[in-house]
Amino acid sequence: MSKFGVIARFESPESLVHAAEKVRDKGFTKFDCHSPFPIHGMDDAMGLKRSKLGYLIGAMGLTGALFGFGLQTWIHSIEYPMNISGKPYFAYPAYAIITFELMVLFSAFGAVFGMMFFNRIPRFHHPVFYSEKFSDVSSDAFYVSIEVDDPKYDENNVIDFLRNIGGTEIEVLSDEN
Amino acid sequence: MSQIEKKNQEFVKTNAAALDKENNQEFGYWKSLKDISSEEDYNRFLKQSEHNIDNGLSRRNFLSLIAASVALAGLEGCKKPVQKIIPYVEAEIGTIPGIPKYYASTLPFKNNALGVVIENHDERPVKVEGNEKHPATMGKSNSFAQASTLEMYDPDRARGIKFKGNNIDWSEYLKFAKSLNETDGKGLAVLMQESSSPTIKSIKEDFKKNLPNANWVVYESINNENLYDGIEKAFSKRLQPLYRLENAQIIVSLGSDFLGVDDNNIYHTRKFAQNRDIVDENSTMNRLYVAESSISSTGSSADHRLNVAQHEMENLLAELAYELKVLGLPINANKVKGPNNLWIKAAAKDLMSNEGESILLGGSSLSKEFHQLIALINHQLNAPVDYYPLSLSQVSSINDFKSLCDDMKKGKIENLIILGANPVYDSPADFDFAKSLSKVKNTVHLTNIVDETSKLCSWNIAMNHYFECWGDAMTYDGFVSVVQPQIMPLFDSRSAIQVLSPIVYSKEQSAYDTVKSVWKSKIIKKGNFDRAWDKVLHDGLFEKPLFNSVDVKPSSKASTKVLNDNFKLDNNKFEIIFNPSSSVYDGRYANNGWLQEIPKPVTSLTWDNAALISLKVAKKLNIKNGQMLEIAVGSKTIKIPAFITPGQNQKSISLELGYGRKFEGRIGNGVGFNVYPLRTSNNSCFVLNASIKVLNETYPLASTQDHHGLEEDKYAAPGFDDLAPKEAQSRIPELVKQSTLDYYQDNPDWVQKKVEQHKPDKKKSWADHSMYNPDWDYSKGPQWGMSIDLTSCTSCNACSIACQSENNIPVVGKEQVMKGREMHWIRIDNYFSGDPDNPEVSTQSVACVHCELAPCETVCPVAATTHSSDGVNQMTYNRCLGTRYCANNCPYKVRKFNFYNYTRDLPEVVQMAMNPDVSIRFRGVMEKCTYCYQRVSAARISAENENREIKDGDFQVACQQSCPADAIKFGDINDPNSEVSKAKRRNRDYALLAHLGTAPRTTYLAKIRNQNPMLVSNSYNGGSH
Amino acid sequence: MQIFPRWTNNFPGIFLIAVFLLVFSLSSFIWYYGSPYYTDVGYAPTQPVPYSHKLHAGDMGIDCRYCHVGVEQGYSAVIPPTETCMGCHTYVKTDSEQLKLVRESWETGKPIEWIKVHMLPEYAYFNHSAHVNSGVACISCHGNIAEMEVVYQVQPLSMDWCLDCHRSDAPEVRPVSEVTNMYWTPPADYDQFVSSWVAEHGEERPVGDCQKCHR
Amino acid sequence: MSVKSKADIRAEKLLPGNQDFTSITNDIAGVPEQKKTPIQWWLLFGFALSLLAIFVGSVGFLIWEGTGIWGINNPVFWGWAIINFVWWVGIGHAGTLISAILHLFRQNWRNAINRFAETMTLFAVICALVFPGIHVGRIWVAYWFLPLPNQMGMWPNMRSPLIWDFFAVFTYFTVSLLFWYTGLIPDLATLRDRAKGLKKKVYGFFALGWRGGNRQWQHYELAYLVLAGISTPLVLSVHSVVSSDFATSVIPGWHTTIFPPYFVAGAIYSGFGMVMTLSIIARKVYNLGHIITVEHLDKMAQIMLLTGCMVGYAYSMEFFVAWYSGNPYESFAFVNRALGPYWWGYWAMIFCNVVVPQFFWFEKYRRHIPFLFITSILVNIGMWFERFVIVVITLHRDFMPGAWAMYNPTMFDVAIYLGTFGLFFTGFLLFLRFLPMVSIAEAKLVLPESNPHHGHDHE
Repeated sequence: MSKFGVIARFESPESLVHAAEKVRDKGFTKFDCHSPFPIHGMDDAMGLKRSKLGYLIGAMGLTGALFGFGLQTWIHSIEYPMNISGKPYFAYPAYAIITFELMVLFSAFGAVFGMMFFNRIPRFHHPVFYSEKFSDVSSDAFYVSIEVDDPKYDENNVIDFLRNIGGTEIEVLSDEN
Repeated sequence: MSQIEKKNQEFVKTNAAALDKENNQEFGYWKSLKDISSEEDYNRFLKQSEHNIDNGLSRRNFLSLIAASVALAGLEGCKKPVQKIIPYVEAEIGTIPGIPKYYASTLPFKNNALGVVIENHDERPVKVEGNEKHPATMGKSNSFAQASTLEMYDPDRARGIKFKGNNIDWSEYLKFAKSLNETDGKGLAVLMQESSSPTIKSIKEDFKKNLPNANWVVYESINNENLYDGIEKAFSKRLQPLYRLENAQIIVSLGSDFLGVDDNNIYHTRKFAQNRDIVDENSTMNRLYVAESSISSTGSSADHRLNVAQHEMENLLAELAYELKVLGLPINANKVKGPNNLWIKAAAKDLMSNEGESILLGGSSLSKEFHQLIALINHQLNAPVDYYPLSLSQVSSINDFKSLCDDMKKGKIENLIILGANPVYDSPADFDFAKSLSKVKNTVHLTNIVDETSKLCSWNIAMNHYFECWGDAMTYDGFVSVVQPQIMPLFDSRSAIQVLSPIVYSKEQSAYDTVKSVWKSKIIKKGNFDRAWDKVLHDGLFEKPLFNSVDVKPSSKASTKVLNDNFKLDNNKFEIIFNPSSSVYDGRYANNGWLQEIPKPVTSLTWDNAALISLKVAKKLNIKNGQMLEIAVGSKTIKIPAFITPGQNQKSISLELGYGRKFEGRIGNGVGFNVYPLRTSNNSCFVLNASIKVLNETYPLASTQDHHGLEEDKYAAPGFDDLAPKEAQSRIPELVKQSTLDYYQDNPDWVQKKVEQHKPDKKKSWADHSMYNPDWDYSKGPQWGMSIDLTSCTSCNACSIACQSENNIPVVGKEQVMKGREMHWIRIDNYFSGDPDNPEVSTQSVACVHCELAPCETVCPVAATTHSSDGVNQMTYNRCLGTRYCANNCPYKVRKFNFYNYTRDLPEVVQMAMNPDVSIRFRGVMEKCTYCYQRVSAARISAENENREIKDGDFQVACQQSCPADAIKFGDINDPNSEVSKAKRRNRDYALLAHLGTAPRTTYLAKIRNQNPMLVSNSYNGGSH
Repeated sequence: MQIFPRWTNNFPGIFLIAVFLLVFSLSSFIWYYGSPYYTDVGYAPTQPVPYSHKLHAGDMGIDCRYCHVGVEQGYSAVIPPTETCMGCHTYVKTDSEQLKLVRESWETGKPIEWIKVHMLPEYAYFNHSAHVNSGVACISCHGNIAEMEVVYQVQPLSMDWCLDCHRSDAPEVRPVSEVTNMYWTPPADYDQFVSSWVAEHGEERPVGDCQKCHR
Repeated sequence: MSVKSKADIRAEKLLPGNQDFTSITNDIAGVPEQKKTPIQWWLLFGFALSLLAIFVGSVGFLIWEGTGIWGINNPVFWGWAIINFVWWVGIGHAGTLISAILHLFRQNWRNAINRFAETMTLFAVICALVFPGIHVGRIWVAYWFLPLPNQMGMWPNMRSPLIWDFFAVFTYFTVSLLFWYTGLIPDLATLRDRAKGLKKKVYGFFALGWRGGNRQWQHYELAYLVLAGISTPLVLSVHSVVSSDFATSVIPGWHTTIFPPYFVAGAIYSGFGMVMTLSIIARKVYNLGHIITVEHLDKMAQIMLLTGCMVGYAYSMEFFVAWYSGNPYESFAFVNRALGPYWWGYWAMIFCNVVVPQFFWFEKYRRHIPFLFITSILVNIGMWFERFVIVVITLHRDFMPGAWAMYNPTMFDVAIYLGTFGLFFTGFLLFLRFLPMVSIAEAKLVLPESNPHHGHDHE
């Protein structure tokens, strides 16, 4: 059975943020702060870099736009040119809307599935779910979790450290089976 | 000879007449004659007409097949069903399956002959066109001729021979007929409709010879007897007048609808229009004065229309006669005080100043004295009227008919043979024909459908359609043309000849033999008969007339006195006028869906007749459209819905004959209201002192046009009911550009000026106003276009039905028409303006105008409507998805949608009338005018196959070909010498709604009214906004 | 508490692969089995009379137009009447068992019901004469009939297939004199011929003119 | 400190009573967790189902018989089907708008109603999408709308506004769905953590194993923000595109450049009307007065006042331009709207869309619940008539008087319209029953405690 790490509960968003700062300053990298809602300023507190998601979305949007415009141009100028209302084959102003719509559609896919990809979800099975108390995190609980494979991880020190910075209900979780 | 062999011979001759329309006449019939004449030919002929039925059917189901194959969307569904090919057993000389053949024939109409050419697809006659060589049609046709195709394939037609309702063998009838031959003819009578057939005539002579005491009566409910009597009184000769309108500059019509439903209307319209063909401001045109009590096609095309009650028509003539006194008429005319002085003076002045080129026409519905006077005046005016002997044709005689009825009542008649007529329905009410008929022992009715008369007759014999039998007919001026069969009888029917011959000759003669022998003895007297006969079969008529016009000189001295004080109309009473119906005539076409659904000229009414009343009367008595009226004449009353019509005389109510039939016709049974009960022998045309009662029940009337410009908008916001009419009025000069001749001569370019008004950039053509330069270049190859001359169009509906016949347009029925879902590709708009009592009528036939920058095309999501390289706006039915967006975006609203599968319940026989070159549209599909692209393609391909350019006149589109006024020109607008280019170069040319920049290919020639400066009334000279 | 076992974490991967496979197989399935290449091509019904084009057109070298007389004038090439068969078979193979039906038809006057091989939808108005007279060979659409014991459909005859030729700059054409020749080989200057042909016939080729075929 | 922070004041308006994270969770999650379904729900659901049955029946008959069963004719080729389409799409606008635009502007008050609005959008758009599908003449080839390779070598005509329309509405639906689901993930996690047995598994499946870790929140928030960002132009584009169905035509009364903004305003207007109606019902049935507060309704009423005035401006502008253009066809088209045979339709529109919202100038009416309820319904009636005016009254009299005709709907027009309500409410009620109608996570953000710097306003 492989260990996962330690989790500790905190009282409020405020205390969680402060705890995060301390953990960060202690030099931990493989840790996370769990809360029922996104907490303003937490990224800095944890020292996270900006998300890369934006680039993905941008790329997807561009693809969509190009695809949309390309498709229409190909259909009417190359594949099957037809005289429709005596308009030219390459009636680009008419293509604007579908181009735009496909751009939006693709970037929406980019956003949602990109988010899932970066968050590694769906992930239905996770060690933290072994903890009964942890489930409050989706309602009113605030947790810090420090993982085993953090280079600075030393179980006892970690537990002490967490208790010192005000963590309660500290649990050591491992992936049992 | 056995019956079979005779039929077989008929076939041979039909084949003899096979001809490619253009050339190789020599080859055409000589060869075929030699090569084919054997039993097999006949059998094969039978077979073809059978198995080709299948060919006809399959075409129509195409879209439902798609539906099906999608329905079973499985992969197996994609596998097509097994199809069979059924070839001939023997090659048919000169026949390639799928290439239509054209045979000349004749449509006998009353005592006239309409020469036609019939288009046969695989031995299946599907389309009627006029025969260019024939003097009465000159290649043109009318709605009756066009619709006769559908009549042929009417599933309700009578079948076989019935005796007292039971099927019985033909031989039984032969026995009966021969038994009659034994007698001296006592108690035997033949009753038939008018006819000009020399064959029937000679049979009649033999009949008189062999059965001296027998009785032969001709009766037609709508006839010209008064006209003939009048002429007889005038010239002491019974003659048939023929009006040479092409030579008439001034035409004054007193109650004559010679352009509408009166006899010989094709001829009249054609000749009338010749003098209305205005090339430029220097051309002249004739002037038409019309005095009438209810507005007709003729009245609507008049330059000066006078609204007079029918019973005042004779006063009018008397006054006119007085004005014309100076001519030295053999008349003692004294001045009559009338309200219409100015009109009369003007007309009289014109008549006299154009002596030799002016003509006076009288409605057939008026008295013999009236016609006598007219004949004398015309003679004095030296008017272009030719008179021809009537002796060879058989015309209706009310007296003969009356005495027949009396004899029948007295039981003097034992055997009555009725050929075609339907007297129980349409004979004068006072004769009570049904009752007299019951007194007759044996009654034989030769009929095309089991009708009111058949039901009371012991023998019912199915009558041939003219597509099915041999016969002949003669024009007024003596040209005899032949009726030749296109197809074997579908319903085991017989021709009049076959019915009469056993009685007259006590043996059955084939129609073919009889006709041929008569021609041999009476018509083609000189030269090689066989050769001449074959030419007749080829041309459709014999080139030499039977007789020439006869000179006339006044025999009597007429008096206008007899005219004056005949009629008195009490207050609050009305005169009732009986008009033949432009749709069903006297009722004979009641079961013809095409004719029932065609909007009537002026009223746009379909599927019904109504009591036409004037706006003023409607206001006074507070009558709404469709409100039931009870019309009482003496003891007789009928109920009929009212229809408010501008131009209707306040003293008169017009009723259309031919409706309210009770017979075994699914289409026409019980449609409309029977007005014959009011019609008696002595006032068969109009009757005075009818009283009307307004009932408070209403009846739904299906009119295809809501807005003619004069009626109020009854659903509008309170107090604004004149908004829509005003707007409609203000648009008329915009849509139907029109002016008087004088104005046009002073401002020849007024039309062009108006067209320019709306152009953003005067220098550019409309097509150049596109947002960006199109990739399209219409300067190469043939570019199709159309021009419609509003000056000569008389809104006769021929084009609309020709289109229906050529393009398989479905009949949708009254309910659908009321919903506004009629399918006619050609819509004829009628607009009224000016005085409601005597409005100016502007008619305009609108079909798809084939815009070069078509609004409909760009909005179709699936590219089902696109533009062809030859400039046609094309509707691809099998790609159509049915979003109806194109129709919404069509400024002309000429696209028609199949809201239901209108052809679903079409009987198989009717499907035989369908043109195999055009798809039958399934439900959910948009359709519209295609410029008859099937004809374009056929012409183009044959041109390509012959490695030549397609040239003007290679083909005509259906509407153009039928148009008796020749108002429609179609062709290649890139060819500067084509008819259409010439028309479009005229300075009257304008495009409908040009300001939208749709650049239509169909353009119109502005309407010019040749009005007499003495009484100019035209409200638009150059029009408003 | 834990709801799902660990393996469920592979779900996303499994799901993606499944979706990909499904979409791919489905589309390729429809693409192939739905297309005329599968539904129509190769359709070779057995005819009431076992007529061999190989024998007549191939070995004996009878010209197509001897029987199919309409091909140069009408939209239909025309299936020959029994008369045409009897023209020879009154003298040749007069007692052949296979020709029984033909003789019957001739005697009774009852037509032979052949089964249609090349079926176009009824809303497609194909015209043989237009093609034959401008140098489109029989073989281009019907394949090498001269070597078919039983005639079968060679080309898909789908609209797209029509357009392939109508849209191409090098359509399959040849001198009109050679249209019925099944073994014609293009001459050296074929390219010039084609280009001149296109220059001449360019306008007659309905690419966007829907109603030239559908009306 | 003596003075309350802004956050506190706002919080007390939007979340009265002493709320904390736990209570919010319990209140909102409590609804779908109810053991016993409230009787009102069953009543409404039964009603909705019966309407749905009508819908299925009449659409079946439509497909069997053809569009002839409707009142459409020549010249009025589009009738109720298109009216309803535009109407439903319009209603579908509020959802995404509330979520997206107000999210971008950080309007926290939206958090109480956005879930609601988004859901309403989804079902409204589904109802809308039904009509383009069924109104075509040959429904079995409706797939020709899609650019799919086929053996005909045929493609859609990309110049046609209907195709734009199809792409726009389809995109709008997809994006709204994604947006809605993304917002739902944390709440599903909440329900998962509170549920038992099978429910737990189901919620768990859809929660995708959400753990609420900030490393997840980081990407999540960005994704959500971007979705909001792209949805904003999208929502504005959709009705502009719908309006182009009319605006790109040549028919007087349709051929108008004002249509796009005017349609969008109208859409938002009717959308808010519908949200108002629904939320008033929901807060009554589930007594959530303390979460969907009068303050929310007031704010919505203000937006309705704004959009209502914009619409009114558009109406008057149309008339002005029609007169000013000097184009007789154009002028008559509008005169005919107001005074022609369908004048009642026009004035009904004016009353509901322009007169009624004027009451919202006064706070008294903005906070008077029954009044709001009636008004919100009137507004949507008015908006339906607006589309009636545009589609029917314009078409029935265009250029050629010879082709003018009247239009009368049939019972099937009515049945199918009512039927879509069945479709709509069935879906919506199921949502109310099984999903949190207010975003739990976001509702908490309204609490001052949610802000880690809470109480340090000077910072």
